[in-house]
Amino acid sequence: MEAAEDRGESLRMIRDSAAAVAPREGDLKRIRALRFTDPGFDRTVWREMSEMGWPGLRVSEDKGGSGLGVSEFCALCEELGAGLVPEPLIPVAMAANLLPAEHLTPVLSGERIVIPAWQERASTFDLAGTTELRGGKLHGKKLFVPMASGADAFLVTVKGGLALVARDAPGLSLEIDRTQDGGNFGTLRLDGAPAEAIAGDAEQALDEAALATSAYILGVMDRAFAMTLDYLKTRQQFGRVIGSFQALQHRAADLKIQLALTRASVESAAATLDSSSVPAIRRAAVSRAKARASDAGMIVTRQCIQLSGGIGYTDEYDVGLFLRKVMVLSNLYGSAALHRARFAAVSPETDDE
Amino acid sequence: MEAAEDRGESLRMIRDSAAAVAPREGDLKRIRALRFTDPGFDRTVWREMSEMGWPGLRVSEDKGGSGLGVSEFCALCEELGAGLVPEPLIPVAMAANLLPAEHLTPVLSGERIVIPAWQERASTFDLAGTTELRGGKLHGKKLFVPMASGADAFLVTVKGGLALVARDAPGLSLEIDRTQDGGNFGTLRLDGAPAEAIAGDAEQALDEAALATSAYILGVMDRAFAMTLDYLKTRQQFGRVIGSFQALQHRAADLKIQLALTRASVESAAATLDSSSVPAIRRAAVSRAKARASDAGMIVTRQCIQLSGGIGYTDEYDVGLFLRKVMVLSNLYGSAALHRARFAAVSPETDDE
Amino acid sequence: MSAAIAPDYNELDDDEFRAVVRRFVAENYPPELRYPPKRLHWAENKVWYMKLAEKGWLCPGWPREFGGMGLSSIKQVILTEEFERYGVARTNDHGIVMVGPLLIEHGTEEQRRRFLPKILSGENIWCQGYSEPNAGSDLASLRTEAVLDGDEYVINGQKTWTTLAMDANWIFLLVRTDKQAKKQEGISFLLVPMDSPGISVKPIITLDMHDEFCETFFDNVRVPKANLVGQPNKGWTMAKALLGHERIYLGSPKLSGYAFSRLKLLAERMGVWDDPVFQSRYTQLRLDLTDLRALYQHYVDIVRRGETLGPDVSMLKVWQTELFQRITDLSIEIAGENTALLEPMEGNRELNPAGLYLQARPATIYGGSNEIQRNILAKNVLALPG
Amino acid sequence: MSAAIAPDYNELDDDEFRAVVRRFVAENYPPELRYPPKRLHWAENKVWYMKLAEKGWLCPGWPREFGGMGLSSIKQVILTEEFERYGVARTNDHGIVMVGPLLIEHGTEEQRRRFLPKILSGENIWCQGYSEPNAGSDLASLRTEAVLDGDEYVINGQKTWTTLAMDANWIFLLVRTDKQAKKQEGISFLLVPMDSPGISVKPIITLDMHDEFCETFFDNVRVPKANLVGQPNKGWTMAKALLGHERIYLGSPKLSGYAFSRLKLLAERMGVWDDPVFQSRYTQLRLDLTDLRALYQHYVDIVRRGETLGPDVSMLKVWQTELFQRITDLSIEIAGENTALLEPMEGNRELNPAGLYLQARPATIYGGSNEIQRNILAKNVLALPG
Repeated sequence: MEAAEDRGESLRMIRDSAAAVAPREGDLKRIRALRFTDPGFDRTVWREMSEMGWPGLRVSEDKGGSGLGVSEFCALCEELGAGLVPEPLIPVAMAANLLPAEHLTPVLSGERIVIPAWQERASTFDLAGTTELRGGKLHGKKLFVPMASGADAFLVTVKGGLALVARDAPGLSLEIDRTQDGGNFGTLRLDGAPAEAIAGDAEQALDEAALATSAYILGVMDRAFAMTLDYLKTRQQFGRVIGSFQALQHRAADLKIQLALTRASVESAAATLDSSSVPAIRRAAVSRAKARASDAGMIVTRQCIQLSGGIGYTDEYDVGLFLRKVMVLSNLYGSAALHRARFAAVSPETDDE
Repeated sequence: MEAAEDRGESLRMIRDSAAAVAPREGDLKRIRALRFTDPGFDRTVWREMSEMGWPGLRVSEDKGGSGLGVSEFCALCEELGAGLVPEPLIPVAMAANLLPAEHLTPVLSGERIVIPAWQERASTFDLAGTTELRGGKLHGKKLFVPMASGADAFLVTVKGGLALVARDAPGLSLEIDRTQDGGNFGTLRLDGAPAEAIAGDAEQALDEAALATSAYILGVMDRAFAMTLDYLKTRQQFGRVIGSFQALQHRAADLKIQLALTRASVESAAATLDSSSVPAIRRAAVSRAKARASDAGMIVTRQCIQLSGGIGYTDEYDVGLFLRKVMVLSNLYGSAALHRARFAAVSPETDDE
Repeated sequence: MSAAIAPDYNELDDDEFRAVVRRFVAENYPPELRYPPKRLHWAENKVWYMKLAEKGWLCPGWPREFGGMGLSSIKQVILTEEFERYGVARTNDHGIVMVGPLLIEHGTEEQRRRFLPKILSGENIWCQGYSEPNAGSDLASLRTEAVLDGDEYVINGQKTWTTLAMDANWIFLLVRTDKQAKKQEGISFLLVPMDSPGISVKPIITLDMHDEFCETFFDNVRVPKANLVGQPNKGWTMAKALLGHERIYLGSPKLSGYAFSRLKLLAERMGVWDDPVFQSRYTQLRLDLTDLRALYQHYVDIVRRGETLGPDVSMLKVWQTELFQRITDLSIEIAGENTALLEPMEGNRELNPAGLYLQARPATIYGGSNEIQRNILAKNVLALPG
Repeated sequence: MSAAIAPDYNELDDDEFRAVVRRFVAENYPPELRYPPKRLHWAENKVWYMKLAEKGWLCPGWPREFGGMGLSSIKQVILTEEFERYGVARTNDHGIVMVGPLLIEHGTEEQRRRFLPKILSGENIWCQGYSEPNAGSDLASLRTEAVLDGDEYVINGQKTWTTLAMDANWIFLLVRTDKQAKKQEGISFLLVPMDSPGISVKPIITLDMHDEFCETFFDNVRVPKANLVGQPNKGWTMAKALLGHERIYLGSPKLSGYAFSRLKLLAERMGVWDDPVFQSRYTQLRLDLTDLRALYQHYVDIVRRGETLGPDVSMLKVWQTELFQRITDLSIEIAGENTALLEPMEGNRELNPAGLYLQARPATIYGGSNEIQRNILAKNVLALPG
């Protein structure tokens, strides 16, 4: 019981610290200003986040990190989601989970931004690919690298392990596509770019990134819903506050249920990752949470647009920013459909179910 | 334009004539009294229906029928559905479509009830089976034969054609299961029962039965919805008529849309069967209508229960009879899922779509 | 006969207690009654009821001084979990979960002495007279009235959905004792023997052709004033508090889990197990159930900590009951023509898609319809106006 | 320039007329503008507009005496069908479909002479000033006011969602001219040049980053009394009648059909065509679209017969717009990570799942939100109270 209280306290502290960058009641001016810019986030803010130890939150203390749990990391990501924070914490933390100590210092301090590049086709959550490190040179192609335009280096998954390649390495070309949230995806072409082999397997780190993304989505939908509730309580039509219309009330109630289910799913998955080392159980928990968050995130933010009426369709009104963010994240690190299929595949049914 | 008006008049007449057996405003006492009895319908009423020419509605005039169109038959079945009429018009009309002239007279007059037996497994709309007529004797097994307990004979699909077998033929055994609507299904075991070969192919007749069943479901849901609307307009709670609650109003609006779509689908499919001889187009039209009616029928009658509250869950209140009827019919002559798959298979997409 | 007093199980650690419960259930619960598809009648569950009474396990939540087990919240949850896991049927438990707690809190010493031992012994089986045909979800609009005539109340009116009234020998009743007052304020709580002259009971046949519920009619039924619980006209608050426990119970994943296990069996029987479309929908339902369990656990933890449940627990009821229905929707789709059948398929009561579908219908209606639950969520949780 | 007068096409039989239209479109419509993903600006569709003007085809519904084609209902439907089949973009047509019919019915002789020819020639392009930021679906609560000052109205206020206002040189406006009257009864209809001093226009950037809509501000804008259409304070009825045509237009299967054809291309590109789960959902949407077409046809037949559409036509709008959205839901699911992209995939504007998804959002909001449509259905079709 005392341990549980300590845990609760630790989660509260993490959430509070997030307010420094993403206050729950803050406006979204900074977020709007960064949209569709290059690299789409603010390196000064990134350094502040790094000073608070966030990229290394999950890195063990002997490697210079904070050694906190997945639950803490998810609580933090949820808060960042509520603030639509664009700085690439989830990918960098994934890289930090994988990098050996000698590469970690500048990453944890925020000086060097290393982004993982693991994906070679759309709609996959599978690390298998054809990219190779041969004689110290990388050959291959990676897609959908998040916030790639701000990367100093990429941690590339290759056959048999990983490779670290500098962004300005010869033989590396990077093509940038803007994303709906104002950020970007990179397409990385590797034609003999010199890189350093890194031992390890990205699977667990990828799972954590997927779960952290679910937590981030939870924050996004939570804030979008809060904003929409405020609108329902103030907007008048036909001489009444529109939130007094029963049809809208019931829809709001259904969105609240989606939120509650997502929170239950994400938080219990985080607790599972913190307590179980059984691969199938861990994977099932992650897939379950990402499936729920991806679907519920779309349902909630889409309905927030509808409940906001015409103004919800303007770019000027903030609620659209939340929808666009979920549009970027719902299919990243695996879509709902993909994670449902993975859940079914990895999680054997027991009689207890 | 005149032809269209004539058609409209013919459809109106058919609907009016149905009122003799199933008046739209009539009560359901007769239907309740027949439930769970043997054979589950009334042969006197059946003879009245036959006198009005209903079993032979689709049989050409030279064979003693009325030679009317599929649209007329569907209009009639819709009215019967609205009255939950249990007499087996759809299966007998299917048999009449297939029987040669020499067997038709007693069938059209209502003296002899012939029910088709075509199905050998669950969830199929395929006539292929293993039942055979060898040396004048039938061997095989047929399932889900509707209202079988009232049949005088069965028209059995066999390899290469059909066979007519009397119910009391030696080697025929019939097992009866009660159905939710108060009727019954028969399981027919044929171990060398003597039968007469009938030339023909049941495919078109089966399609018509499926479409007629869709029309019957349309009538069922239409009446259930009308009954529920009345309830919404009279039932009081919290000092208000419950039909004034917006959440219920919106749900009622959605049910009305389901009804309108089903009507559009069924009526246009009937018109297609009356005007087109292209097999793929005819099949696509039938499958489309049955898919819609099966799904919408369940949606509407299920919601009628919910909207009726506690009383909707009692067997005493009529709305449950409508749900039970759709439970019997929605998967008969092919479920929604099965007909959707068939639609996709038979109906090539054109650029116009 | 008088019931046994159980030892204080709070002294066991949770795992030990779980093992004790598991063993007792396995050794004593009639195997043919596991996971019954319908609510059992007294004639069917009496044996098990009496076994619980003999063991002193009938009333886990009652304080030990009144003959209960006095279990902590955590231990009660464990007990329920183990019962549910084994498929133990609900008993005729209105005396246990409603009348007992009511009298312990609001009854007189005399009422406690008179009624509690007979609940513990199985001599008195209670039913609940709350709902009325014209009230529905608006319970407080009830019209059954009790007029004081000397030392007796004279009751006239009608109750409905009185669960297993035909099995009960007592009924606890909400009646209107002041017609002038605002609707919540003229209601009183009465205890009435079912063999009183003027009471008649008529079973309600439900869509699934079961007779679990009844209509109960009161025609000049007389009971002594001593049968009033609490103050006159103050029955509403007590009645609402008694329903409080329902709020988490209605959200328990038990029904959905039961329906889901039957869906699994049916899928095997119908040979759709390898159909990708089925698999996709099946997995979606499975995840809906898994997340329901996680959300339920959240509320169970609140109860375990001894905290009060807020109105947000209505979320559980909505999701649970609608999931239950969605599971049965898929069941009747894959069952094909078998959906038409009145009886279970092939005489196997575990393959009864139509029956289960119909049983799932009232879940969104009773215990406060889901429309009411959504009103509660909108107003009391989301603070929406009006 | 003055527009041509077309021959009387009502004399052709339907199939001949269809062939004539089809040929004209194929020969004259700019191929690069077929099925445009967004509403076109005047600079883009001017060429086509002028081709129609030259042919005398700009105003199919106007009587021939006013320079229209005077087409029968049936012929108008055929024209629309052929335009839609070819993917002809909607022009800046508010003068054609709104102002023209308004003036023909309610305008003075002088107003007709002044305004109609310039619509036919393309000289005047109109936009619509109905919506206001605080009115939304409650249009009649508009607050932009016009106060009579001598022979001029002085207009102050703000309109929103003024489609393509930046392309227009005239605006037709609903304004409040009597603040004391009940809300529908103090509204008047004014015609206002967009170059009037005091008018300013600010584009609204929408979620899909388009600038089709504007906010239009009025700061002491003066127009002569002669620009009032109909009687003062009687504008509401005219405005509602003008919106009448919208009711079937909003239910046209065009948008859903367009989205569905894009879904097909996307499915091929993403390689999900053979996935049974995709196929199942795809076929379901296809049937939803097919049945929408059948229902739409039912209403088109009513129009063809010259009968009046009832309020039940709201069903079309609800089903069409929600189907449109459901199609785009599936699109963004199968698009995987491409759903994140701001621009069309691979520079191919036909592969733009995110853009189409965002474009589908307002469909359930504009033209009377779907909540309003359901209110209409409940009250005016199902006769539910309250």
